[in-house]
Amino acid sequence: MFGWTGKILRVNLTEGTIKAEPLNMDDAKKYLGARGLGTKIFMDEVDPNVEPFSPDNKLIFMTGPLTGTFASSSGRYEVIAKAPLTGTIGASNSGGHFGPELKFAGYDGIIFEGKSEKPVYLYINDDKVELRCAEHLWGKTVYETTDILLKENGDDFRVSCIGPAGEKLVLFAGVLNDKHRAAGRSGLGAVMGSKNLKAVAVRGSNSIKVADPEQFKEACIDARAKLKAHPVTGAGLPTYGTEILVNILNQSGALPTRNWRDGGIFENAEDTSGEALTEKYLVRNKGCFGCNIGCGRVTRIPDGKFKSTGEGPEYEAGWAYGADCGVKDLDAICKASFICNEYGLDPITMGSTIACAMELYDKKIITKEDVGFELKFGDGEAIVELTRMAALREGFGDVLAMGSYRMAEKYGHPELSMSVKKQEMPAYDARGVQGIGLNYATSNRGGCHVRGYTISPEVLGVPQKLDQLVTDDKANWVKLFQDLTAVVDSAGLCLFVTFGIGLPEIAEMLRTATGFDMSDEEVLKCGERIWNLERMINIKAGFTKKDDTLPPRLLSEPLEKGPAKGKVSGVPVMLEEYYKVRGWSEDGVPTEEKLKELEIEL
Amino acid sequence: MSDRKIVKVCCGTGCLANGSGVLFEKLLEKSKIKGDFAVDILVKSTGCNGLCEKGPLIKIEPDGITYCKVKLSDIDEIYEKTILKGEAIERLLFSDSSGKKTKSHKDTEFYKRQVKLALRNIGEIDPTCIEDYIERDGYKAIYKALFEMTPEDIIKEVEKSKIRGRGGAGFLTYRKWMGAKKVDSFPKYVVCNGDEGDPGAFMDRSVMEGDPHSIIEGMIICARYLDSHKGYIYIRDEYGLAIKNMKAAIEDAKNHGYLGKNILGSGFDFDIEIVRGGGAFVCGESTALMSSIEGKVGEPRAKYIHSNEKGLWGQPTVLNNVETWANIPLIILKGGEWFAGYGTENSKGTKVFSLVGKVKNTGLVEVPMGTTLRELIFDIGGGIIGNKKFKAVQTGGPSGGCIPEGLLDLKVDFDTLTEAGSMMGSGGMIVMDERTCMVDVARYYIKFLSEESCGKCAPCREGIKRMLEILTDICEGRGKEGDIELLEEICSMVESAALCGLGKTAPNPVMTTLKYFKDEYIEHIENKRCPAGVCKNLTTFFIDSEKCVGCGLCRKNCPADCISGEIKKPHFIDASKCIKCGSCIENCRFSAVKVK
Amino acid sequence: MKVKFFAFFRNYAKCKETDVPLYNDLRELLDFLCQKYGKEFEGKVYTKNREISDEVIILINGRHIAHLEGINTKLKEGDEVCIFPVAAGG
Amino acid sequence: MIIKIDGKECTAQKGEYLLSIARRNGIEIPTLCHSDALPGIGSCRLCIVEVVEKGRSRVVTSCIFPVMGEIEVLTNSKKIRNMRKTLLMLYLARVPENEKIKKLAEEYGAVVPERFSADKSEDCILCGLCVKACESLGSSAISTVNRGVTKKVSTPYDEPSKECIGCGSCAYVCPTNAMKIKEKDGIRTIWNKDFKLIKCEKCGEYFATKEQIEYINKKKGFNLEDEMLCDKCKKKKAGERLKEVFEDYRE
Amino acid sequence: MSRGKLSKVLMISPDKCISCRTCEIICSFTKDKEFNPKNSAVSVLTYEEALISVPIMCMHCEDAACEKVCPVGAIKRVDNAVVVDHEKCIGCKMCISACPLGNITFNSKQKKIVKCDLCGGDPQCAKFCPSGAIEYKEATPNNLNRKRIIAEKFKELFEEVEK
Amino acid sequence: MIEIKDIIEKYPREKRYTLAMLQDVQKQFNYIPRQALMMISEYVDTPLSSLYSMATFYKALSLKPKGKYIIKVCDGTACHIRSSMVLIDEIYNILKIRIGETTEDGMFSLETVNCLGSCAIAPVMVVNDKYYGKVTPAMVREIIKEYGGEKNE
Repeated sequence: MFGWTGKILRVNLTEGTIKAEPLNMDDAKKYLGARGLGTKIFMDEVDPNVEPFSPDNKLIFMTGPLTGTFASSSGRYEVIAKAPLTGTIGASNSGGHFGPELKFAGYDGIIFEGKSEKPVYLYINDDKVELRCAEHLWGKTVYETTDILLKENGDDFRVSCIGPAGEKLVLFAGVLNDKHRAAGRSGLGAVMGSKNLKAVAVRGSNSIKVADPEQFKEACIDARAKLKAHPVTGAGLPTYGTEILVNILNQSGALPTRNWRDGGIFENAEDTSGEALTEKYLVRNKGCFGCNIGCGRVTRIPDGKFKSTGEGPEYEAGWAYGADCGVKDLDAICKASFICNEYGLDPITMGSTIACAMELYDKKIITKEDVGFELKFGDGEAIVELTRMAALREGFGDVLAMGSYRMAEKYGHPELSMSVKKQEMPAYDARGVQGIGLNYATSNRGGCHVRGYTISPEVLGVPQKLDQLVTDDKANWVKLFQDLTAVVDSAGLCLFVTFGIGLPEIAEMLRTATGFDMSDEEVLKCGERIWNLERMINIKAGFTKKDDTLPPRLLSEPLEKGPAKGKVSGVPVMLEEYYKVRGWSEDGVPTEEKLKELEIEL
Repeated sequence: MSDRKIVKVCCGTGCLANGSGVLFEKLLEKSKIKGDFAVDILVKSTGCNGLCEKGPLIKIEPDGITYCKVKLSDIDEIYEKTILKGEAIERLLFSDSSGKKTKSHKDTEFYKRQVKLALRNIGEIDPTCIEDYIERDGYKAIYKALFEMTPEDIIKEVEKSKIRGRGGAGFLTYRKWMGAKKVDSFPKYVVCNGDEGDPGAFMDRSVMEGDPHSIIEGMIICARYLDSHKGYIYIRDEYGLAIKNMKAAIEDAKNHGYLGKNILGSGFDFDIEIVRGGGAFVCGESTALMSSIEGKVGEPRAKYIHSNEKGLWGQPTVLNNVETWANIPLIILKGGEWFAGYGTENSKGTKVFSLVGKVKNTGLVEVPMGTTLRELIFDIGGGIIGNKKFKAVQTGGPSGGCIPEGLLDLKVDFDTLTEAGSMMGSGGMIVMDERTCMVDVARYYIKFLSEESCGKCAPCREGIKRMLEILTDICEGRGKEGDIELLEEICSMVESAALCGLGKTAPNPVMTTLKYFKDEYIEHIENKRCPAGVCKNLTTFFIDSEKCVGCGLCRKNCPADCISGEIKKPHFIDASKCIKCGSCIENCRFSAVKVK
Repeated sequence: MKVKFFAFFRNYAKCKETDVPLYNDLRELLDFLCQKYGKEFEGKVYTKNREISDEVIILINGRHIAHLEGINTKLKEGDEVCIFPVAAGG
Repeated sequence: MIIKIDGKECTAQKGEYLLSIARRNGIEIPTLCHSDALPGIGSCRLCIVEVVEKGRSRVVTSCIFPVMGEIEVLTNSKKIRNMRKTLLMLYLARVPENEKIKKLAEEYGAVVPERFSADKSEDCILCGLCVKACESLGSSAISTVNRGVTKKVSTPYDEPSKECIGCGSCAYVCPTNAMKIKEKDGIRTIWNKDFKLIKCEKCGEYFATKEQIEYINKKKGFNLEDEMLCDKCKKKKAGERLKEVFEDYRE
Repeated sequence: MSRGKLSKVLMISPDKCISCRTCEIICSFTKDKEFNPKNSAVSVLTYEEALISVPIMCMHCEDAACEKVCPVGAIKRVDNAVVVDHEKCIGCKMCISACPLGNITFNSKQKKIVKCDLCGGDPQCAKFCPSGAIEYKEATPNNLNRKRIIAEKFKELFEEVEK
Repeated sequence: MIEIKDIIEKYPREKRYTLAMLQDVQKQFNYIPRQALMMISEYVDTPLSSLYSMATFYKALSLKPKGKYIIKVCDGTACHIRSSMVLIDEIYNILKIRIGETTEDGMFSLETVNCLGSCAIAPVMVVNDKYYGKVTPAMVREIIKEYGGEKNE
């Protein structure tokens, strides 16, 4: 067995049983691992219409064949379940060291079924796998939980867990590992909470073997060299982290501001930029397992009432709490982001939901009575406090815990939720960057940038510069990026490697690691297969063409300033083309022929 | 000067077992009787004369009279008649197979065909008396070696003699010596291998017991050549008399200046120490023997670096067998060419054999190399006991093999025996007749080896274990189809893969019996029958009523009381009671007892 | 007109932004800046063939120069030129 | 000097052992009783190869065969393979359940005839490596006992040995994993002797026997008594120090 | 003995370490052709409160305790590295107990001592460290001095506690 | 009574004399007492295990006390083919001991040896140092009687 360990743990929380099952190698070859394989297992075992918090929903942790190897940035694993926030297939990806450790313990993944009567955590020490009582961990933050488990079991364990938000079924609670790394989106932490599963603590001492060690090493060295040499992965990210994007997007007029109301330019962007963060907060860089890039930030809020240390914020979190809430106080932004890690929340949804609440407040749809205090755009203290409240479902936090769509809907204004399929979009205005809008609209887990990050060509010119303001040919690019991303996620790599390397390098690492003879095209085909499988799950869950859209604001309110002045999103135009490019019906349903071509059996 | 009579009482182990010790005491007592006799009597105890079968032996010189099977009650008569009057007592004379009496043993067929070089003094001298040895040219060779010859001269003579080691492998002695000489590392050692362990061989014992000085002298010569100052004689602990006599000889030699510091004033020092073996056949293997001398377990080591280059304590060491050493003084004294005058093209000199088993004249014989087996067994040995049918002769001990009748005219030397699948070994020669089961013989040797293998290397240890398992099964009636092939497979692997000589040759007894007597194996396996009537489970004795004369001898000798019958009428064996000891068949003079 | 620097361009320029006289086109402006900020700056902005380097993003009034006339883009009073290293995140 | 192994030209020093020349040149020869640390034993005989010298072929034991001249070597000829097969058949008959031997036997197609009796719990092939390892430590707690087919490895009188320090080297060098070392509740049992294990003062992990530490102190002149830490905790301690050093250094 | 080899030293700069453990992965791979940080001779120790990670590996001490304690001479200095000859190792684990820094461990699965050997002069950890926290540098007076200062401080700290 | 110490100290403190020491001890005590093994180990500075190894390797040495009279029946080839094993059976009948055993009263031990070099007078039996040739089962009874055996009957 090369690349994969060949074993998957099946944990039935209702019964309290654990068994190791062999990995289905046919599936592994077709769906690679992590996101793809986890989704395939979900498809095979779970009804797409399952209620997310039902014991029948399954929570799947899955690594990829490259996870834990010398392939740069191979610290990834994916968490898969029916997502509470969106009702779509939920698949969220995280780095750090947990995923590799799971493989070193000898498992490609874990399938959690049912629901435990009492809080438990899963203990894995190579062959010793047990469900253990977690009552003493219940209510504890991610940091506390992690510290306790390390103390109990040894500091060479790696912990993936939920915080109070997950326990309280906050719809956008994340699963966090190594304290600061999150499978954040779509509320998978709440699924974990619904199962009374607090954490997974793992320690492994087995080896991961690859099929052709020498060739694999060569392939990795080649990829590493390219990553090192590339200005993005070799210089920009290591030096400034992801927050470096703030100024670029702002200057490009595509930094959504104040719940996307005030166009794409935030006047205080500089204060919240990567430059500012680096100058004032950065203590050191941090890399995930085997990462050649090291974009992670260990940050310290040096003084003031938010004085503390943590990691991040990443660009999306910084934007959600910053520009989107109109906040320029970087202390508050950092703090709110830290709290997301501590309590186990997705900061994009959290920040965006607060931004939405601020607009509701601004429009006087909600009042001080609803919130408990004034909620104006730009209020740094409010974002910190509301984050904590949402995590604990305290007061107005209980409303926020539903996410922006359900909240806005509650107050009769769902159009004010900047979300797709009820999941909040990230930090790139779809009016100023056309391609990303199509990606948001078609993303299988709702509003999301990392399903097809066309920002790279549209804004940054990597690998080539596309005009962000036009819609021509974007469907093709979106498809390509979506498929390639599915490959990267499923292989166990970090998406960021795609700034420096492409399909040929990734495919070569996959080939030499697994020993499977796959052409580059066949590898990419795996990505397309995964995408279509996810699409089919959503279709079965009742999603239709009408869900492939953006909030009305982006389709009808043109930007008022900046280079994209006057633009609205061209999604309706691009969508038709996209379905064609994908080989789907006009209604956005994969055709029989397409499914056959992709060898998808349902 | 009065007439001097020398009475030589054989006190070799064989004769001692037959009571020669008492005879000696008695004769000694008699000789001390002061009387008005014209004879001066000197009673000596000597080493083995070889003809152990006929012991105890007494020789009276100069009359040249030899008496066999002497009893204590015969002594007075011998004293009166032979010693004092010189008359031979007919009854005690040697009678050969035809019944012809011979006055002196030297006139017997047994002795006439022998050429005694290594055994030259044995039976003639008192081994505990150095003067006896000196009288017969003893220690003359070391005078030559020390004062007249250079080391080069010494090796030249040894080279000319072409003598090959008598221990078994037949390595050219001079090459061994030269190899040790070449290595510039001191000290060097000279070792005598007296760990004679082959069952059925006792040549070395008899030399050590009967002529210890010849060994010492041989070793001194080699030491002189090598410039070695220390020698070891490794003797089996079981050889009590040999140890005693060797010890005494070393002491005597020291007292006479032949050993120790500044030998005979030559300035050359050489000392010999006796090491008693601990009872392990494998210690006859040179490297194991050296380990044993070093005070370790006697496990062999690989010989890729020869022990003459790296032997005892890693130093150059010449190790030769007792018989080889005993020949060396002769070679120096009489010249290598003289020695090479005996023997065949590639095997020079003589060889001592212990001729035993189902042969009439058992004992030690020394013949020139090239003498045929037939001469040895039938002329010298007098043929098979009870005139039964010859079946095989086993040579070379557990490392050797069994040679069938068809090869009786084989001229015995190192190479021909090896060609026949056997080997010279140290000279054991065991004659087997039709009552010997060849499968049992193979099993016997493998059993022997299973006890004696050191157990260090796997082919030998495991191979022997499994061969024994198979052979035992065959002998006990559990032989299976495929056993022969399995034996052959194991044999061929062990032969090449074992670590030492013992292991490599361990399959020989199986291989040669398989080669020449496969029928017997098949008979055991397929028909569950032991044709020789040895393997008890596979044997049924019956009495041929046509041949039985009803003498009752079998009945009297049957330990199980399972034979019945009236005198002069055919007897019967009750098979249900028979313990298959075979005493009936051994005792029947009419070949009436048969194996079904 | 105004030139803004971002990320490590600030290290070369030792400032976040600067007012500069009007230049005809971008090339002239960059040549001026190279002269002003030295080799390191030049190395990041230009390739050996004095083409715009892959490692730099230049926006004029928020538009990437790739969609303008590249290095030959004409400049006018009041234009804002932003110079970024190629960077990404997300 | 150049010798040819399986057709490949290999440089060799005079007197070098054939096995190590082959290994250096990437030619694998199976062996069970070889350790570079210990004097060649040559007992397992699995490393036999054919050496052709002056047109004559012979079988030698490569682990202890010193190369003295320009020879040609065949490490895997049919003849050698056959011999190994028979040898492995014998090994397997001795230790029928041993994984290592089973694997090798399979490789060479060796099958044990039904007729052989066997002790299924036996794993020792009597190669003697353990004895040599123990000897090299200067403990010599174990030795071979008896000879021939009754040979075994044991402590004197099969009793717990005074000399044994419980280091487990014997088990380490054992090619067939025959040594049974038990570790339970801070007690290591080996060769019927119970050793109290030393607990790491930090993490509580048991990591060495008292006798091992005494051995180091006594035989090698160390003084390891201050703080008993396992390797991991020692490393942590060292890391802690380094951290402090660098914190200072940073400031 | 080549001078070139002698003139390089392994230097660590924890301030640069991003705790990605690339060194651990490549180390285990270099030794076993498999990925397993537990079998790595270098370990990254992370101190969260101090916001620092320390890559730690064998110091290749001048008068190495492991070398001294090995009963079979399986640990020897080769050029500037103290190296374990695995073929010679008999697994007595004395070196593990003797090393004061815990830089020798035992891989119980492979039954193998794990210890840094500087990869025969091309330490892979340094080669692939993405942040320059581990470097294999020319032994310039500057570098040596830095190393010496650190070593001395290190020793000081140790002695403080030992006494 | 000769003490172990006296036996050992006759020899220089060299490893090569260990076999000789062991043999002398064996001769004196009819076996090698544990204490002797330990004393020799100390005297020549050799591990106990290697002495134990020797003591079990060499047939002449025994770790168990042997009888006052040691009966050795030769099972060399010549003796074997002349039915030496019948003698063993007979000894069992008389003394009820098998090869390697000692009678309960400690008087007799029975061993076989692989050739005593007296093949010409096979089969051979030795009691302590006295040889008996061409032994028959009937003679066995007589011989044992000589040494005060056969009490059982």
